[in-house]
Amino acid sequence: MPPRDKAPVRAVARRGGVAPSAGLSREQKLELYYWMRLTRSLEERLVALSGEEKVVGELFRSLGQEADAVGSCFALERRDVMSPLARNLGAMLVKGATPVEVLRQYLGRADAPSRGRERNLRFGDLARGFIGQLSPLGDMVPVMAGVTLSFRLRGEDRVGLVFVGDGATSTGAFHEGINFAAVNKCPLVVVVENNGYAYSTPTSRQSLARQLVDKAAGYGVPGEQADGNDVLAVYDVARRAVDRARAGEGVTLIELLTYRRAGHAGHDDQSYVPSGEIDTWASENDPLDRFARVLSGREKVPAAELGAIDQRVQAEVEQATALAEASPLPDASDALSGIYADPPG
Amino acid sequence: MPPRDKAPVRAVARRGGVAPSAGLSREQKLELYYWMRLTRSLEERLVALSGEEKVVGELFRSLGQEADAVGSCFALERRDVMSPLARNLGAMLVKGATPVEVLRQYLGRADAPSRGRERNLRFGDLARGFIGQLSPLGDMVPVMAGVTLSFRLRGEDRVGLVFVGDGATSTGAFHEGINFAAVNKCPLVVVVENNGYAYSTPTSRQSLARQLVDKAAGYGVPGEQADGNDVLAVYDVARRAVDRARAGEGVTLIELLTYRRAGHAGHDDQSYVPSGEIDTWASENDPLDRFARVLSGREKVPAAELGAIDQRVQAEVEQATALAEASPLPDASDALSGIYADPPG
Amino acid sequence: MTAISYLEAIREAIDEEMARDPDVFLLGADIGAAGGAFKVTDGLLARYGASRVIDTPLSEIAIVGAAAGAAHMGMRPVVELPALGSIANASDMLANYVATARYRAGLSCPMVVRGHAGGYGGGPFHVRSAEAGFVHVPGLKVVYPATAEDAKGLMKAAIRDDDCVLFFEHADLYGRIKGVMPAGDHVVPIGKARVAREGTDVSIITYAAALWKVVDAARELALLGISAEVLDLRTLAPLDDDAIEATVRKTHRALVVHEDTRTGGLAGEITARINERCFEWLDAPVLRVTAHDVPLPFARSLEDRVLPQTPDIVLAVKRLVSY
Amino acid sequence: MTAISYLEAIREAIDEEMARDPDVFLLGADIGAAGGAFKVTDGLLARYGASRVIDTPLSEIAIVGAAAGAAHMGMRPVVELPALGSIANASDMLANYVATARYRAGLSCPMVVRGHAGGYGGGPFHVRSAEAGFVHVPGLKVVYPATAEDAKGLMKAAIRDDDCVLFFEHADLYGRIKGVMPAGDHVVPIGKARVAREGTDVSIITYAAALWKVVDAARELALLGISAEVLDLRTLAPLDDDAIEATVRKTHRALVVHEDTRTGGLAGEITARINERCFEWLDAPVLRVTAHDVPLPFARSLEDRVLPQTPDIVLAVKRLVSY
Ligand SMILES: Cc1ncc(C[n+]2csc(CCOP(=O)(O)OP(=O)(O)O)c2C)c(N)n1
Ligand SMILES: Cc1ncc(C[n+]2csc(CCOP(=O)(O)OP(=O)(O)O)c2C)c(N)n1
Ligand SMILES: [Mg+2]
Ligand SMILES: [Mg+2]
Repeated sequence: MPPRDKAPVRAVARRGGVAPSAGLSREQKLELYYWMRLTRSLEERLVALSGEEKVVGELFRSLGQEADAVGSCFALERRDVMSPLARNLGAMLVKGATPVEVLRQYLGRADAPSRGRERNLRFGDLARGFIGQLSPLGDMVPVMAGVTLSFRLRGEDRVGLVFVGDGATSTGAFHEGINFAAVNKCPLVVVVENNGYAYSTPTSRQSLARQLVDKAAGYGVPGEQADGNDVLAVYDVARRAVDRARAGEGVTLIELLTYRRAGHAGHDDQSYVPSGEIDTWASENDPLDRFARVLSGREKVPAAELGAIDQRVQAEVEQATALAEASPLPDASDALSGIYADPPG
Repeated sequence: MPPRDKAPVRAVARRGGVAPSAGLSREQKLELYYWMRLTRSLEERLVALSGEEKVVGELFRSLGQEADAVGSCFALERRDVMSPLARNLGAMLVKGATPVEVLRQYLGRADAPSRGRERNLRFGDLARGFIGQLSPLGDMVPVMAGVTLSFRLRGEDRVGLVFVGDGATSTGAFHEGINFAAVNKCPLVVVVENNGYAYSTPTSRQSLARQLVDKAAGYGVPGEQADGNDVLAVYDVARRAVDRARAGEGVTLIELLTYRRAGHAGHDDQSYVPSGEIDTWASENDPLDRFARVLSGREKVPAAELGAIDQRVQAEVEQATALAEASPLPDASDALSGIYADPPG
Repeated sequence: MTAISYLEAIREAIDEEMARDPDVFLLGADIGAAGGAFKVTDGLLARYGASRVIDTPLSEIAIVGAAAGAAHMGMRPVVELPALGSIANASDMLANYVATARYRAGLSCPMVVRGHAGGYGGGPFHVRSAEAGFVHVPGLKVVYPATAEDAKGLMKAAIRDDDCVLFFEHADLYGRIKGVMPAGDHVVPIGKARVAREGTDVSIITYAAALWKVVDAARELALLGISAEVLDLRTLAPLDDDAIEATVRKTHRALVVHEDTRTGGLAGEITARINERCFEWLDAPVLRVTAHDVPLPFARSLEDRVLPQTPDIVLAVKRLVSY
Repeated sequence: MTAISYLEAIREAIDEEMARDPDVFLLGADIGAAGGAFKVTDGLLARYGASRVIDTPLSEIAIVGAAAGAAHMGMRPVVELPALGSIANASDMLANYVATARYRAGLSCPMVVRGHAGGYGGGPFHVRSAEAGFVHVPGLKVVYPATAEDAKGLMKAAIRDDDCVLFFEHADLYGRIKGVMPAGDHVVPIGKARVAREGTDVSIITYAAALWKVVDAARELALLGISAEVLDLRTLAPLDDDAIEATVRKTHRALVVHEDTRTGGLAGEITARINERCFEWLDAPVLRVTAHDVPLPFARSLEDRVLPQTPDIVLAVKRLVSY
C-alpha cells in the first residue's frame, strides 16, 4: 500500500539506459547497507535513551525512511553541500556526521556541535558539506539556492542537495526557493521526501496534485519519482540529478515515496493513521529488509558478512553512547556570546 | 510575436464542444466592446490628466490588455467577488466601479472610495463584488481563497475570481493561496495575466516553465490557457472555469496571454524591451481593433453603431472628469480615525 | 467547581463561542484529527465537524490570508499557528494586509490568530517572542494571558472582537496554571490590565509567564518587608495606560518584566509611557528585567541564563527601593 | 569637488565595493536592466555584468534566503528589496534564519539588505517603517542614514561587515539631499551616532528623514534663543549608548523624533535607555514626536497630518525647556 495509491511509482531506473547503481561496486553496496543499519541502530539507541529520559526534547524517527536519505546522499561528493530534515539522520551520517555528535545533540551536551543551543539534528558543518535545518520548514530551499548559486558564480564544481517534506512543499519558501534556483540555473537537487504525512496531515490533504513530482513542470525543471524504500533506485535517481547539476543543467525535482512509520515525534499517538497501514509498510516494505534481501540474493553476500556489519554498527553506537553520556552539560556562561562576528560595543 | 514564443496559444475554445461565447447575444457582445472602449478611453483621459500633473502618484496602464480583464469578469455574476490588479481597470468597470470613482482615486480626492488613503485602483466594494488589491503582490490569492471558502462553508452560490500577474506567480503568497484553495475546493478562478513582463523582468526570467499554466498540475487543478487579446476566447475560458467553480469542482488556473504595451508605470522608459516588440503588438494584436473587426465582420455590426458606443463612452468620461475635478481634496481631519471598529480607549 | 488548566480554559472558550455563533470556525494545520500541536483544539472536530474545524496545508501565509478573506465576508475564523515563531511567515499578511484593511479599504477582519509563543526548552524558534513586533503595528490587537481565567475570558473577547486579535499562549502555562472559571458568560475585556497583587512600595508591570516569576519575587520581597504591587497587562495592544499610571502614581517606582528580549521589547514602550505620564511621580528610574538580547538557546541551563528569573526581579526591586 | 545626491552616494559605495571585492554581488528584482525601482543600481549591470548584478524573480523570501546561502559560502551579497514594506515577506528568513545563524549554527551571513523604507506620497505599504521590528531582533544590524555622506560611508561599512546589515533608505532623500564625499576610502563605522548640531539646552535624538525636520526646528528654536543639540543616530542597531548618554548629560533634556509610528517605535527604547542611564541628569521627561499610530495614508494632506512635522518638534522642545 503506497502512501498515495493514485501515484504509482514509476520505474525511473528503467528509463534511459543503464542505472547508475549498476556501476556501484560490491563494497559500495555494502557501504549503503552500513549507513542504513547505522541510521536504524543509532535511532534505536536514541529511543532507549529517550525511555530513560536522557534525551532532551523530542525524538524524530526516520524508521522506514533510511533508504531515501542514505541513497540520495550517496550520490554526492564530499565537496558537495546537503541540507537535511529532522528525519534525515542517514543523510547526515553519509555526509560525515558522527554518531557521537548526534547523541550529544540529543542529550543536549556542551560538546555537541550546537553546544546546547539547538536541538536534535539541527547542526551542520560546512567543511563536511552539510548545513543543519531549522524549525521553519521550507526555508532551507532558498538558502540552498544561494549556496549553489555561489558554486555557479565562482565556477566551482560542486552541487547542492536539499530535502523537503511533503508538508513543506506547501510553504512559500519552497516555491520561491526552487523557482529562484531554477531560473538561476543553480546546481541544486531538490528531494521531496514524501512520507505520506506532515504531522497528522496526509499528503492528499496537502496537495491535490496526482503526485508531488507534477510540480516540476511548473518550475520548468526535470522531475523524477522513485521508490524511496529501494535504496538503489533512490541512488539512481539522485545520481542522475546530481550529474545534471554538475553538468550545468540546473535544478531537478525528485519525489521519493516512502512512509513515516514511527509518527511525527515521540508524543504522536498516530490515532489519525488508518489501522493496518503502518503494519503493512513494516512487514512488506521495510527498506533495510528489502536491501538485505537484495544483497543476500542477487549480490550473494553471505549472512555472516551482513551480520558483521550489524555488529560493527552496534559497537560504534555503543562506543558513541559511552562518550556522549560522559559529556558535560552546557555551562550557562556560554549562553550570551557569539551573536555577531564582531560584538558591537 | 507572442510574449513567449515557446508557449503557443492553445485554441481552448475548440476543445470540448461549443464555446460559451457562442451563446452571447449581440447586445452582450456590444457590451463587451463598450467595457473595453470605456477602459481605454478612461485611461487615455488619465494620461491626459497626468500630463497636466493632476494625477497624484503613478498611473498604471492596461493598454493592450483590456480584453483579458473585461472578458474574464464578464463571466461573473454580480454576487460573485473579484480581486483585480493595478492594471485591471476593465475588470473593475465590469464589476460596477464607476469612471468617476476611478478618476477621484487617481486625482486623490476626498470623495474617492478610499478617501485619499490609498492610491489608484486600490479600492473595492463588497456590495458590488470587488476587493481592491494592495501593494504586496500575491497577497490577494490567499485572501480570495478565504472569501470563496466562506461561500462554500455557507453554501452560497457564489464564486470568486482573482487576478495575478506573471511576476506575482513567483510569490509565496500565490503558491500557498492557490494550493490552499485547491485542497479546500474553494470556488475560485485564478487568472494569471501573463503580459510578458513584471516591471523589467520578462516572463522567461520569472519562470522556466514552458508556460505558466503548467503550474496547474502541481496544484492538481485544471489549467487552461487562452489568447488574452481575444475577448471572446477569454470569456469562454473564464466562463468554463466559473461554471466549474459554481458546480463545486473547485479551483481552475487560467493563463491569459497578453502584452503590456505602455510599460510598468509612468516613469518606465521600457529601454529593456526589444525594439519593435511593442509596435508589433500594437499594430497586429490590439484587442479593441481585433474585436471591432470581429463585430463589423462576422457579427455585421454597422460602423455607426460602434461609433455611437465610442461617443457614449466619450461623453461618460467627460462627465466623470468634470465631477472628479470638482471634488474636494481630502481633509487632514480624516487622517487619524477608522483603524479599529471600536476605537480602543 | 473544579479548576481547569490554562489550556483547557482556551479550549472551553473556543468551544463556547463555536456553540454560540455559527460563524466561528477554526483554521490551521493539524488542528482537527490531531487536535493541534498542543491539543488545544482536541475534541472540537468531533463536536463541530470538518466544515468548522478545518485542517489546512502547511501554509501560514495562506491560513492567515484566507482567515482575513472569510472574515471580510462576516465569518469569525480562529486560526492556530503551530508556534508563533512561524507567525513571521505571516508578517506581511498581518502587518500589511490585515492591519490596514479597515483603514485603507473599509474591510473588517474579525479574526483571531492564536498559538503558543513562549515556552521553555524549545530552542531559538519555538519560543521566539513575537509580541513586540505586532504591538508596533497599528490596526492589530494583541493579548497574552497569564492565568487560566484570563485565557478563557480574553479568548471569548477576542473571538467577539470586530478586529484581528493576536492571541499569544505560553506553552509552559498550558498545563501548569489552573483556575476556577467564573460562572456564566465569562468575557474579559480587551485593553484592561489587572492588579494581580496589591502593594505600596514598587509597581512591577508584566505579562504572560513572567507574571508567575514576578509573583514569586513579590512573595520573597514581602518577607523582606517590601510591598510590591503587580500589574498583569493581559492586553499588550492597546495598552491600559490608566492602569499603568494608577499603579505608578501609587508606588512611585516601576519595574517592567518580560521574557521577550530587551532591545525593542515592550518594556521600552512602557517605560516611555510612564515617563511621559508620571515623570513627576517617579522616585527612581523605571527599570527593566528582560531576556538578554540573544536568540533563545535550547538547553535548559543556557535558557535559564538568557531568560529573566525570580532572583533578577528581586534584585532589581531592591535597587529600586534603595534608590 | 562636486556634491552628489544621497542616491548617488549609495550607488558610489556599492560600485567602489564591487570594484574592490569580487565577492560582492547584487541580487534583486529589476536591479539590472531597469537599474532598480529608484535607479540606485543604474549602470552597474553594464559595468559588472549579469553574474554580479543578478535580476531575480519577484520572490523576497528566496532573494533573502539565497543571499544568506551565498553569504555562508563567503560571498557578500547586497540585496535590493523593492520597497522595504515588502521586507515583511522576508521577516521569517531574516528574524528566524539569518539573525540566528551564527549563534545557533556558526554560520556567518555577511550580507546587506537594502531598499527604500521611508518616503512621501507612497501610501500604506511603500513607506511603512519597518526598522523597529528588526532592531528588536538580536543578530541583525540596522542602519538608516540621513545624509549623503553617511549613506555612502555606512553602505561601505555594511558591505564589509561580517553580519547581516539592514540598510534603510528614505526615498524622499534620494534626490533632495546632497553632499560632498570625503576623499579616499570613506567608511562610516556602524554603531556610531553623529552630533549633527551642537547645542546646550535640549537634545533632539533622531534619524533618517526626520533629521532634516529636526534641523529646521533647531534653526527656528535658535531664533527663539533655545539651543538644541541634534544627534543623528545613523545606526539603529546597535544603538550608540555612549553618544545618547553624552548629549543627555550635557543638556538634561531629551526629545526623540522619528517618522515611524509611536507605539513600539524606537523612541520607546531610547527613552528607556536614557531613563536607565541618565535618570538623575533629567530635568524633564523624555518626550517623543513620532507618526501617529495609523497606517500611512496616501494623500499628502493626510500624510502630513500623520507624520511628525517641524512645528510639532518646535512645540515639544518648548514644552521641554519650560518644564
Ligand atoms: C513553516 C512551519 N510551519 C509549521 C511547522 C510545524 N511543523 C513542524 S514539523 C511539521 C510537519 C512536517 O511535515 P513534512 O514536511 O511532511 O516532514 P516530515 O515530518 O514528514 O518529515 C510541522 C507542521 C514548522 N516547523 N514550520
Ligand atoms: C511582494 C512584492 N514584491 C515587489 C513588488 C514591487 N512591484 C510592484 S509591481 C511589480 C511588477 C509586477 O509584475 P506582474 O505581477 O507581472 O504584474 P504586471 O505589472 O505585469 O501587471 C513589482 C515587482 C510588490 N508590489 N510586491
Ligand atoms: Mg512528511
Ligand atoms: Mg506582468
